[in-house]
Amino acid sequence: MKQIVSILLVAAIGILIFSALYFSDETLKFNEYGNVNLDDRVSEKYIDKSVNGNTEEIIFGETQNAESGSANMVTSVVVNYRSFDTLGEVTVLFVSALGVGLLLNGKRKRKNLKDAPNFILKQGARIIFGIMVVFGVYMFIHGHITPGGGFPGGAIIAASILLLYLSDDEFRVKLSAAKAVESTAGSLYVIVGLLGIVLAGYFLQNFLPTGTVGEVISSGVIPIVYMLIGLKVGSELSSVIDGFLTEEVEG
Amino acid sequence: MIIAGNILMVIGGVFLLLGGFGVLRMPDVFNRIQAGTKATTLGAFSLILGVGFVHPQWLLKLILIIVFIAITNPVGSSVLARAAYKKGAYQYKKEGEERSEVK
Amino acid sequence: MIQYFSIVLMLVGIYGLLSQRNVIKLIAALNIFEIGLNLFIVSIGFVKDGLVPILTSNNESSAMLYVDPLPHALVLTSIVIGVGVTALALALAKKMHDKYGTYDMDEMGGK
Amino acid sequence: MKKGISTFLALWAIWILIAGFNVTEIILGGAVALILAFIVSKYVNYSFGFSIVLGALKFVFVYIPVFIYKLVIANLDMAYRVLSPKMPINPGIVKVPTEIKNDFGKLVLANSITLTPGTLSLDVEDGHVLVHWVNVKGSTEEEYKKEISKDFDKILGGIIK
Amino acid sequence: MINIIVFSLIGLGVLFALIRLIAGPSSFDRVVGLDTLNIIITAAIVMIALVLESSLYLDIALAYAILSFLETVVFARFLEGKQ
Amino acid sequence: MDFILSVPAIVVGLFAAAVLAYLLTKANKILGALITVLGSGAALAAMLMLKGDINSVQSLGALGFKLTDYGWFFSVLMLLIFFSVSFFNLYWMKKIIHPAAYNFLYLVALAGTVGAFTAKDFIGLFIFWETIVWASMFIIPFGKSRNASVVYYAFSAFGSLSMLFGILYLYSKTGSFDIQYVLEQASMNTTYALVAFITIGIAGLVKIGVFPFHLWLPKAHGNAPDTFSPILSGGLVKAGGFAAFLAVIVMPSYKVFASNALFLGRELAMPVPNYILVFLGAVSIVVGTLMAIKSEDFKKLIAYSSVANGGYIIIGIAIADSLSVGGAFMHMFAHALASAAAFLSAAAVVHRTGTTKMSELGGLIHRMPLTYLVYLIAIISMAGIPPMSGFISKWMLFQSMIGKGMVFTAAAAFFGSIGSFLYVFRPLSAVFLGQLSPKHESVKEAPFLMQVPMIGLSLLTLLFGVFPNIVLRFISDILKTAGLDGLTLNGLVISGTNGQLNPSLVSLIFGIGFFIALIIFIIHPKSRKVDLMDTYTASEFIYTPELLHYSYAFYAPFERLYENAPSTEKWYAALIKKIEEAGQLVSYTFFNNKPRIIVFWMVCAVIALLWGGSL
Amino acid sequence: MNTSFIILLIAVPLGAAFLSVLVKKLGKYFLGAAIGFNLAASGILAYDYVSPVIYEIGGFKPPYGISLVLDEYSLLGILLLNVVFALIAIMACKYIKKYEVVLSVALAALNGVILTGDLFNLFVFMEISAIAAYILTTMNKNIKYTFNYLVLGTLGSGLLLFGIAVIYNMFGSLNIMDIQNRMAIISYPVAGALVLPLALIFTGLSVEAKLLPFSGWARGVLKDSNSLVGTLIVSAFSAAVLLAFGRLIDSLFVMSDSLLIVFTVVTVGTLILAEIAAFSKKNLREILLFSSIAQSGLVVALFLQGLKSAALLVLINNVISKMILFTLAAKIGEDNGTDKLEDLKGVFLKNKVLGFGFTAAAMSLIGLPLFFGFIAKANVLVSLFEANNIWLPMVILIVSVIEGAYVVRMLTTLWNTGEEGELAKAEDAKQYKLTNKVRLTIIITIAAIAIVAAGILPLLQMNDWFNFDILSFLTDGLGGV
Ligand code: NA
Ligand code: NA
Repeated sequence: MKQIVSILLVAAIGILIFSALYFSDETLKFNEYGNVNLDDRVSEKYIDKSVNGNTEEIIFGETQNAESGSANMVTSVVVNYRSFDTLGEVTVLFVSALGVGLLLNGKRKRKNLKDAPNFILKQGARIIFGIMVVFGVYMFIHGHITPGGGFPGGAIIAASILLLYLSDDEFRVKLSAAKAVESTAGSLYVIVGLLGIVLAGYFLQNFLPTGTVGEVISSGVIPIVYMLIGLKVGSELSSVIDGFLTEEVEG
Repeated sequence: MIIAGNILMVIGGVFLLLGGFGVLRMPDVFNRIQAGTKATTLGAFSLILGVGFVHPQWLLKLILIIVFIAITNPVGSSVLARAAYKKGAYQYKKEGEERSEVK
Repeated sequence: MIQYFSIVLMLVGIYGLLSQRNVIKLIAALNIFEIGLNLFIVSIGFVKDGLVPILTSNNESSAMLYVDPLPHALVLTSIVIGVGVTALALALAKKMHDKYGTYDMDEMGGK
Repeated sequence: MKKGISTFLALWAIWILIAGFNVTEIILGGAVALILAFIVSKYVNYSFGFSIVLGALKFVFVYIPVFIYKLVIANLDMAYRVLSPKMPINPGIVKVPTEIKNDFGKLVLANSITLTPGTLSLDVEDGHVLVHWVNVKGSTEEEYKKEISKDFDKILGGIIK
Repeated sequence: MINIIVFSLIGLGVLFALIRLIAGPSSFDRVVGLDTLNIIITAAIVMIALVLESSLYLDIALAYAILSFLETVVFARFLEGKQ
Repeated sequence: MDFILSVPAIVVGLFAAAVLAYLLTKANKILGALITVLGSGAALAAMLMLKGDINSVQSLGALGFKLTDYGWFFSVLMLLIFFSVSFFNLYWMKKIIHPAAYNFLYLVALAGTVGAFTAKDFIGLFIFWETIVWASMFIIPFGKSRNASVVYYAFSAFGSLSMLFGILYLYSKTGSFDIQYVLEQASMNTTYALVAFITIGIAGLVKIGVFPFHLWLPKAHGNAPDTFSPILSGGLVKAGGFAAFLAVIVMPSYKVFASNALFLGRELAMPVPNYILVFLGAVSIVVGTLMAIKSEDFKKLIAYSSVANGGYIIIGIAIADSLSVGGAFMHMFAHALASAAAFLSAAAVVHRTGTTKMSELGGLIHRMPLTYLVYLIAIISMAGIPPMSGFISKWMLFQSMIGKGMVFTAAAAFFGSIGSFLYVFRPLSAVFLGQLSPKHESVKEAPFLMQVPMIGLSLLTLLFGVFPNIVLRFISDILKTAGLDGLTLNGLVISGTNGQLNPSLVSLIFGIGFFIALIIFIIHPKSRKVDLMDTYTASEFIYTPELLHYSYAFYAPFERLYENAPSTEKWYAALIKKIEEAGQLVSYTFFNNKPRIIVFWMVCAVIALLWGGSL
Repeated sequence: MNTSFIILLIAVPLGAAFLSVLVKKLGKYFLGAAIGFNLAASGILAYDYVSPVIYEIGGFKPPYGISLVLDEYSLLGILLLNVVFALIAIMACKYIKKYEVVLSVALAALNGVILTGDLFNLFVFMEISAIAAYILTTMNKNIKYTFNYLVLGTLGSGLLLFGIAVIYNMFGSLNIMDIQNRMAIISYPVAGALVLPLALIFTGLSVEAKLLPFSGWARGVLKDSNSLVGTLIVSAFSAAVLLAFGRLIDSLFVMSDSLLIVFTVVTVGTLILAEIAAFSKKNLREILLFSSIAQSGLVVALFLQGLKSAALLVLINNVISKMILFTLAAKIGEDNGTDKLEDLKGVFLKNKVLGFGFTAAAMSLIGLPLFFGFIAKANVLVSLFEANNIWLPMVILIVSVIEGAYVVRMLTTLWNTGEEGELAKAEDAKQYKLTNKVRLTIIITIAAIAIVAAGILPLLQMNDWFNFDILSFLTDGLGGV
């Protein structure tokens, strides 16, 4: 009965959504998949890096001092045009991690699974860990020229920590160190924003030269911010992982 | 070079297919792992190397991926297989065969 | 197609929320809903024949046709928010399990 | 110290593999590897000495060819078994002894066993590798070892002390 | 042409692994299916890099390989520790 | 005109006195109570001195004050009541839970009353009107019931919010709050007039306690502190008459709605809306009378009698000719004095005995003869018997009803008068006559400062019963400014539609009759005294002697006649129960600890929004 | 005017939050500094306010970058929010320990919700504040209600984001003003196509704004909450969300007639049903939480009618009076182990000053004259009449009777002792506890005086207070300083 009601409701809401999106006879319509003209969207200027009036074509490896130096346009949006959202998103993770810490508080010890980690895993992890960490760092430092970025980079680092937790019953992150990294990185993000006010005029405004599009050393504050984000995300997720893989000590 | 690459890629594709098929066909968890791991590892090696023949400038990164797979794939399989073993997963036995199991 | 699928995923998530009473399953349902939503957002940024919005030595000019980078940025944010919420939800689930010894919301009693 | 340096070098090498071989990346990678080496050297197992050069050469030119050969054989074998309608298998789990003492060596051995014909390492416990074998032959540990790991054991023993 | 052949082969492999993932029967079987699926997909991403002539996908492939390995380990350890 | 002696000064002064009373009570309770006496007395004196300033306009910030003649009339009446009652405050300080707050709120209520009657603008009227409401709402629970305060507030809020609706509606249409101007404008547009009539009318009906809004009176009057019941019953309910007067006469709706509607083939004497008021008034008379007869509690009984008397007042205003409206005004005046006096005597009884339950009392005439006399005069006035002022007003109202040929209404009013004999006699006999309870053997007459206002009010009742034209002349002026004809007053004689009345002569005759009766009573041999509780039946000891008290279930046989009649009280109780059940249902349905339930509602709502929105 | 203060309202509390994790011991000082800074900054912004300012974050001009909008509306919002937040934090500081960071983040996010001019950024700030709220509510005894809140809140914000995505698809922008302009230049009607996104956005905001039936979480979370958490949610959070709701309704809600009707049904239904529910409740906090739900319904209903100023007056009145009421209710509940009305007879006998504050707030809540609530209520009614709306005033007034009844029941019970039919006597009062009184007394007294002053001064000073526009008052009144 419950199932039937649920299915009916879901069907009803599904029909309403589908008919509104795809079977509407209104003049103004939802643009169907792929059928988009970017000239009608603000994103056009993100691609051309022309928010502040640039009319030049942006060429990989050639254009210099564009308003956002990132070859990765998503990164341009994430760390330049909509960096404020990103600060917010960093805050979400920050406060969630804090909440997890508050909920699973108390003096804690490692929670061990029934069986000790397999020898093969334990030894394998000690090799894979290095690759993961380096790759994580690579990702957040190259966020402006590759598909990476602070969040995936940080997530990879946290994943490497998770691997250590799973492969070693003794392992624990030094929470105080994680907190310190997290806090410093977060504060520095805000400070980068404030430096924007002081050095360029607006909060989070880029105040470094943006260099040549496509080069490793380019894009102004982007690599710095992404590094901070990477460290912050990595340390936050690590402490979340610690929260779940440890248990309260009796008494 | 490119032809060699293409051949390697096709071979890789065949082994990946075989890996999938082995996982589907084998009768118990352990044999499935065996089939999956070996075939896919070789398949991936071959395919990635083939790509490296076509794009030599990517070679370093491709080697890293190969190394990574070479390490992780057997490790993953072992972890999974041991877990299955410890939890007493079903083991296929050839009809009529009796053998003392290691404890 | 992918867009229809994304909406269906959202609906599946809603169905889960409507029919489940297990805390973990509810969290899973929320996640399914979020995945569907994120997929939907990505799909509205897709431009037919558009390139990945990263300038490379092959796609070197901004004058080429790229897909909309904005939804990708939004989705990135949305995913991270989802991760944060999920972590918190799981911590709550753990705490609730410690307290009530069950993951079943109905067995936790109270009004 | 030795461990730190070897970790640094290993991380740097990984960086270069990922980021490519150009001046900026090498310098950047060096810096990153240096910082990371301080933090992660405790958790990784990249310790090697100067004999690494010889070892690496042996590893590349002796071990890897053997390994690839075995791997190909393994796959052909597996393909045969998978594709054959009768599925000629006789699976079981056996213990295989090993002389290798070094952790890294044991890992490579175990992985090698996994990737070679019909066998799958489950775990390594004091001097034994626990192996799932698709087609069990023989009945003693020495027989198992002869069938499964003798070649690797010998080669790896020569490379890794 | 080669691409089509390779992708067809890979596609079939994915299909088989997917069937195992869905069919089970035990949780271990599903994880085996998933693990196999993941490595085939990793290889597929490398193929995509080739087709799209973009090395960017190699990063994605590596990231995918990392996460899929971790996924297998997590599931395995979870199943192992389950009462 | 000087600010020192002006309406705003009185209002501000009363507010200041309220604060002062609060502070002084903290130091010394009696001192604080004394401020209520002095404050209300000074305000009364000031208001009397302002008689010459009628129609003057003053302002206090944005609040305008205009001293209309009817406003002055009401203000003086209220001040008189408050002043009289304030003497009792001196004795109640120890009995009240929050003495300082009581004194404060007492004067705030008074300030609100004066402000409401003298406001130039509707908004001022409303603000002061609500001030009265909240001041009283806080005082009532100092008595015996917190629930009474809630009931009081709910009814009052219904009335005053109805008024607010009208005021603001008319403001948005006319752009003004000026009472005179707005009502003029409203009288030129049937819709506006109807809104004004209904909204302000409802405010009046609720305040004066006309059926079906009468329920709060017995609740609030019956349970309020004993010193505040006379304020409510004698004073504040009359504000309802004020509102009704605004809606019917000042507007003037009887002209706007002038209709020749037919009812049972006869042309109606009044517009339909007025008829509705008359009908409600008539029902109130009947219901109030019947309920009063039934009441076991002395104070509730008087409260129900106020309901009945409210009915007379509303009928008088609704008929809207000069005799009826004049009668209504006179009735408000007479009833204010009488019911205040009655409640004060009740308060005096409580002060001495500690109870208002009639079954516990009896024979107090021997211990509190003066209180008895005050009560007697008050009930004679309330019952409309000469030579008290209540007789004059009822006579005028009857004249008007008969003149309009309103037979049924007159019948109801007549029933009310007969009924009032029944209910006023009951406390008279139960409390004062009969046997004195042994408990009350040592009871003394009310203290002197209590006697002062009681005697004062009684004398005024008598005075205006014998010489009503003193008041009626002023009332006549009010009627003239309101656009009605004046009353026909010649010397001591009042002219009605079909007869004349010389109250002084009537009084003289009654006085002689009373004197003869008194002589007979004195010379007639007394009956033997029996102890009240000397009741044994076949050697069974009686555990609940009060049930055998002769005043218990006094009119039981009569009450049985209407015990199954529909009860508004029950109806309201059922309504409240339904609302509470609905609330519980809302809380139970939408607020749940099961996620799937709350998600269910959310999904339902989204479906409703999408579906409804795309219709 | 230094426009940087606009962003600093968000950046400073955020920075304080990040820093306080580093130096845990200084957490409360960082929080205090952030609150103090925000008070000062919002004061300065108000003092210097001349005309609307659009702050371009990152230096990218709208609609391309994210912009913050400081106009009269958001200025009012930040003033209200920061003051209320500060007062609550001071009154309930004993619960702050361990939660300083969450509060700092909440402060930043709520300021962001009010200031942002970008749809997606609004979503982000809504999420942050919601997560902060989830964490705060884990202070309650029963965290399963927090889980409810989380599920519903996440689903709601998901639907909100869905709606935002559809809007972006249709108009290609996320900047609220830009979308408004893009809607305006389209020559054909847009209302029909907007039903889906608007319904989704409405739903998403309704969850946090506590409209029925989207507020299933609210009762569980609030009925046992302490004077920090509960008060924050019913006043500060409520204020920010409703202000954001109002801004969106004002600028984006181009509604078809039928959509307006369904929205109105939901909001007015919320008003009626929640007041009825409050009437049926016997516990202080439950009464107040339902009252809060009802007021939200009214505020949104007024926004939907286009009566921004009236809605804001109701909002301000509700926020301030709920702050006082809920703080005291929770405090009484905590100190005496129950907030059941019948068990708290005469609680104010020994706590007169607090009682006066409570009474003033309650009377303002029900809109009695001489209290600020009356100014609000009269303004609402006049605005509605001027919009030729008769039925909504009727509903509001009838509901006011119910509201008044339960408020008066609360007041008379808390002030007086005695059973029904017995004389109220001071001696009957039980010994009630109220700890931490000094700070509470000072703040509540000041707030209560403000309520009364704001109720009386307009009566004396202005002739058109019942018709005044609080937004232009802010420009003229404060801009002229
Ligand atoms: Na594998
Ligand atoms: Na793998």
